[in-house]
Amino acid sequence: MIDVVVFFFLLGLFARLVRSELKLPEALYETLSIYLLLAIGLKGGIELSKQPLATLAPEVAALAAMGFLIPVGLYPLLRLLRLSGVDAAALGAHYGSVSVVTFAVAQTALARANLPLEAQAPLWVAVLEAPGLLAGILLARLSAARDASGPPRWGELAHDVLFGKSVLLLVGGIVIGAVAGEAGTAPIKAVFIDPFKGVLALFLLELGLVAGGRLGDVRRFGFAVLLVGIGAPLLLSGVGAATGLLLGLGTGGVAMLATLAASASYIAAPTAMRIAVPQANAALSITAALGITFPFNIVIGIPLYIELARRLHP
Amino acid sequence: MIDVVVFFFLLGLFARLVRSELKLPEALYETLSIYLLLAIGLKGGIELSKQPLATLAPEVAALAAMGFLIPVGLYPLLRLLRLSGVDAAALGAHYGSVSVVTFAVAQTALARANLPLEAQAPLWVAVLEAPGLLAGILLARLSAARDASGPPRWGELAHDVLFGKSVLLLVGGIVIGAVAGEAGTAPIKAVFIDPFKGVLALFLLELGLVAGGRLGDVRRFGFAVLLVGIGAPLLLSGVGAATGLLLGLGTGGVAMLATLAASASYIAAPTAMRIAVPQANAALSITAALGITFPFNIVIGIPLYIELARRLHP
Amino acid sequence: MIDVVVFFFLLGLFARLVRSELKLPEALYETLSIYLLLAIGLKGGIELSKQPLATLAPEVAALAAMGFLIPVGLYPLLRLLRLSGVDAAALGAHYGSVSVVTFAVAQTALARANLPLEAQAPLWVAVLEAPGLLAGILLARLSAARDASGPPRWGELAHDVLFGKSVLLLVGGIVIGAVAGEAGTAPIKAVFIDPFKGVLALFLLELGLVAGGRLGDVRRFGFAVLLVGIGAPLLLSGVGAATGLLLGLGTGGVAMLATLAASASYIAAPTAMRIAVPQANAALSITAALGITFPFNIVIGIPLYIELARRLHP
Amino acid sequence: MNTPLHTHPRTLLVIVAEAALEKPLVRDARARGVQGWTVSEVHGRFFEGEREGAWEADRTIELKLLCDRATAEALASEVLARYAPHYSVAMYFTPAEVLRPERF
Amino acid sequence: MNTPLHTHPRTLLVIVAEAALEKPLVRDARARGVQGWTVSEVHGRFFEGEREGAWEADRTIELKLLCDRATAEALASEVLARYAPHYSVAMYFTPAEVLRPERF
Amino acid sequence: MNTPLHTHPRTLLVIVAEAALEKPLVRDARARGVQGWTVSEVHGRFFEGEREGAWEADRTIELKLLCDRATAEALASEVLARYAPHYSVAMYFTPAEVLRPERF
Ligand SMILES: Nc1ncnc2c1ncn2[C@@H]1O[C@H](COP(=O)(O)O)[C@@H](O)[C@H]1O
Ligand SMILES: Nc1ncnc2c1ncn2[C@@H]1O[C@H](COP(=O)(O)O)[C@@H](O)[C@H]1O
Ligand SMILES: Nc1ncnc2c1ncn2[C@@H]1O[C@H](COP(=O)(O)O)[C@@H](O)[C@H]1O
Ligand code: NA
Ligand code: NA
Ligand code: NA
Repeated sequence: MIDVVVFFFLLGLFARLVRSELKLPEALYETLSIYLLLAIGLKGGIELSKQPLATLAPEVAALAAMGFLIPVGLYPLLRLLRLSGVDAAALGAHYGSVSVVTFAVAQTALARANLPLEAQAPLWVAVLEAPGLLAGILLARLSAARDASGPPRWGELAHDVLFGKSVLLLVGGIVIGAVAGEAGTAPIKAVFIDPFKGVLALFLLELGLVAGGRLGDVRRFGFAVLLVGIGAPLLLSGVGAATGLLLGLGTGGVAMLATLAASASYIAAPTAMRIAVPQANAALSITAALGITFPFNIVIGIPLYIELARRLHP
Repeated sequence: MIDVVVFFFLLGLFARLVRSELKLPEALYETLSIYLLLAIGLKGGIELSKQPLATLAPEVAALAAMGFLIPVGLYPLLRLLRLSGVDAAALGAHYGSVSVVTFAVAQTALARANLPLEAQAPLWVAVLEAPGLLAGILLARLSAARDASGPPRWGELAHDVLFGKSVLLLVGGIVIGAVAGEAGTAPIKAVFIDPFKGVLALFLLELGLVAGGRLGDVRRFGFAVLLVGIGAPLLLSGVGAATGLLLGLGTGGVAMLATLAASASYIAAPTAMRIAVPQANAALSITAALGITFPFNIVIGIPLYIELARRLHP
Repeated sequence: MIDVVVFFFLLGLFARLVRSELKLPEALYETLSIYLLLAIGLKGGIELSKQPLATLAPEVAALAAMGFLIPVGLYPLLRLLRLSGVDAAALGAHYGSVSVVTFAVAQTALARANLPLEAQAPLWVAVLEAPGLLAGILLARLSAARDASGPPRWGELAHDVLFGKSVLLLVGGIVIGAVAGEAGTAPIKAVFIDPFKGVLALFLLELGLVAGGRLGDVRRFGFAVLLVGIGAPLLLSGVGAATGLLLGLGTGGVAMLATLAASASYIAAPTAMRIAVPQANAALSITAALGITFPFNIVIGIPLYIELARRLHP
Repeated sequence: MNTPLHTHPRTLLVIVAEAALEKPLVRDARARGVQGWTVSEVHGRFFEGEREGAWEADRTIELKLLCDRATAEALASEVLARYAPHYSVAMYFTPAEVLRPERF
Repeated sequence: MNTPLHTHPRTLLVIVAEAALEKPLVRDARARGVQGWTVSEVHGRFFEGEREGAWEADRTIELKLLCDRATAEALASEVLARYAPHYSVAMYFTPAEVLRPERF
Repeated sequence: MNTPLHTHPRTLLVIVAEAALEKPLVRDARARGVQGWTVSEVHGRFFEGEREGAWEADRTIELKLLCDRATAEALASEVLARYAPHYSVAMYFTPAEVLRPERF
């Protein structure tokens, strides 16, 4: 049985496809995304406070490498589809980075499937945010001989990612959860833990609306974008699962890494690419990431990746 | 004892009457209205999932007819009050359509009175949204010989109502609730079910502010608007109750149909009339619907209609 | 162990200090502040409904006097620090009035410390809102010989404070809570009582961001502002505690009055001063009140004042 | 440091109206060949007017259309005839200059 | 397709100021006979200024007043004298033309 | 009732662009000596354009810079060269007059 939060996504998608004027206020969208990041972080932090801290260094290193290598690996494949160099680089960056909402949906799917997930999983999201963007920008620089906009401002970029909303709230939540622990966070449970799935449902309604708005562009970019939007996550889920097995994660962890690898960033990546690689076609990337890959993962991909993890992980 | 949510309405009314600068942000207002529609739909859907689906066709037909006939019936009465043709038509449209918040308040009043309500009641709201608007527009066309703005765009209008926020979220919520059922929706209960009354209280605070802002206009339109604002709901509650009896509903259902008939739309109707019947005096309609009828129903009407249903329905 | 809500404040502070682009939407900020005021009022009202109404008149009189006298007492001290007359008057007004969020944090701190608080405490906040502003404006008038902007519009000012957001929602909440009582408000508990601390945490995140933005100005105003921002609350907490003892309050009440006296308004006061005393340096006041005193009270002051109350109150 | 730029005169037509008119006004502008539009949410009042924004129509928009003078005038006349009798509409023209004439 | 429209010259006075001034500015405009006003919420900064928006006053508004030149000038002088010494205020005039002279 | 005010001519440069450009545009303006800026959130569309706002870039801003003509022209040329090829940018100049010449 499909998870109830996915129905909200489908409702949003439907609303947009029938051209409904339904629209969530922008402030609500921003509030929901702040909430989700904090809540995911907090929950992870509380779990971490209950157990001896695993040595995270190998995980962090492996995931950073994975995030960086995804755009590098996708680049030649995307070029085969006749994408320009900068477009291939920018699109790759979206897949090297991750989608927090996809993480949240996978988390609830794992809970429903009774597959335990490593406590530090929210940290993975934080680690995976940046390396893919970095690789994408480097690839774009290498592919574009001359560039009107001058050398990238690396310092600024690093700052924007590290102290950007996502990483800051995720890591902030983790630290608060870990320091305050289960008892210390009990008084805020009624806001940050209990309503989590309901809030996720609302957020998916909004994302259905936004993703639906992108579907119209699929026709414009044709078959290539469809191929990328479905092919890339399928391919990358294998990469993620392999990384998870290598790191010795449990079934839940393997499924989650498969999901994260397969997910494409539709917030951090578009913003970063717009500034650092303005020549790239932003609409193309966002159509693939948000119009195709995101719905695919939410509705079809996640159950698939869980199944994959189960098979790979006896 | 008056329901606590009504106190919030009175607080908002008071704040506006003493010219307080208290104001709820527009994004909050929009969020609350999206929430209420979804929550009402979901709750109805969950109830529907528990019981064999009644044959809804007769109800749908009877209610659509009722919604359509209300403006037709009100038209000559309003003309007697010396309203112009277009004004009578537009004002009638407001009463042919319904107010979702009035529904929500009636729902909680029925629960307090231990009167069970038919599971499909949220569907009634959805069905009643459009027919009254349609009738109002037709009446306005008939009454206005020539019209600068050309023939109404019926297709567009139908689309706007059917896929407008209210119907879409109500019906979307009903479908999700019915398909996912009690178990499937359990994880989002903490958002969509438990806080319902508290959120309704906040919404009523806002509506108190808005309705209070309209009260000032009552003087401008004088006695006629007062007569309409109180007389129309009293009259129409009888029509609604009769329809409910005809359909064989229980006491709760009869009271609810009385309430719905007595309630006036202050969102869908003003918007639709502004576009389709711009010659009509928008301030007049909104003063009656939101400045008088809404407060009247919330504070006095609903208990009255419940009492009426109890008497009519042994 | 530090309260979890304080961590959120520190996270906001940190985010701003590292120049993160994290920002809560303005509508959320407004919503949270409306919520807090209503919830604090409601809770107080419910408590009041459970016990015979104490004679509040002496408390009201004593607190109004305290609020009025704080700016008067601070004025010569601030002049010693070489502040201009209008600046000393305006800054004093901020300390004569109070901070609702500081009240909320103190309330949860008292609950954690198992110190009961008088049911009418939210009323204190409402009473303390205005007198300090009044005194500040009078002092400014006396100190500024000529004034381009003409005589103050006292009526308007009184109206703006009395029917301003804070007093209206606090008193509104108290009245609703008192009239509806524990049973009547039970259906809205899931919104106004249970999530209170979580919402407060979110609000503190926002205030951390805002306060952090003010810290940068500390350098501009130098040592004097630091001295005021920390010295004033320490001094005034004594005044508040003494008033509490005089009124015969319990340990919790004494600690709370110490906190309220020590807290500085950063919403009502800046707005009122901007209109009534425009010659005063707004940035100076806000830097002291929000950039220094608020964080000081949240992190260090409140535990201190509780300790003080314990020592004073055997 | 620059030689004077070559600019092209255009007219900015500003329409302040109730929000319900956004869709139809943009449609009309497009039909007359205006190549783009910009909308801001505003609030305001016409002090002495008899008409007054209704509840949902309390929202007011400011629509800016940059185009040539003839188009602006034609559009303004149309708006005056079609909407001004029943809707809140304030309009004015402002001179403007652009660099890329093909776009405006 | 249209013969040139007959338009009437007016002045648009734009005042960018801290939000606390909205009420008094509108009051002053009305007192001088301006018939309407439009406000947008904006943000911005005056780089080299010594004054700087305070916490609640961080909100900035842009007030537009369409009226005749003399009224605009009188109002601007008044604003300069009364508010500019203590408040954040930037002001400018822009030429405008209107169709319905009785309304502006 | 007033003698005519002495005003100083300036140019208002209006830039409607995707929100991602706010920071760089303000930086560029400042570098050229513009003394302040005002931004409003708007929405809009360029009908026939091939480029189109992306997801987060769907947000559009209107940046107003009041300065002398030469600065406005230099800035506009720079924006045209540097951003227009890859970003959504619409620009126009409007004449303006100010009272305090040292501030603009
Ligand atoms: N003289 C004016 N100056 C600036 N804005 C105006 C003026 N007159 C009207 N407006 C704006 O135009 C809108 C519609 O005007 P009206 O059609 O008179 O209701 C009002 O809500 C105001 O925002
Ligand atoms: N040169 C300028 N161009 C555009 N807007 C300006 C300019 N100077 C000041 N402003 C705006 O006017 C507001 C008030 O200016 P000030 O009084 O200098 O603080 C600022 O917050 C800016 O939004
Ligand atoms: N003719 C026009 N009139 C008013 N606004 C325009 C016009 N053309 C473009 N714009 C605005 O400028 C923005 C950027 O334009 P573009 O670079 O063509 O995408 C659009 O989103 C519109 O808001
Ligand atoms: Na990925
Ligand atoms: Na009705
Ligand atoms: Na105080």
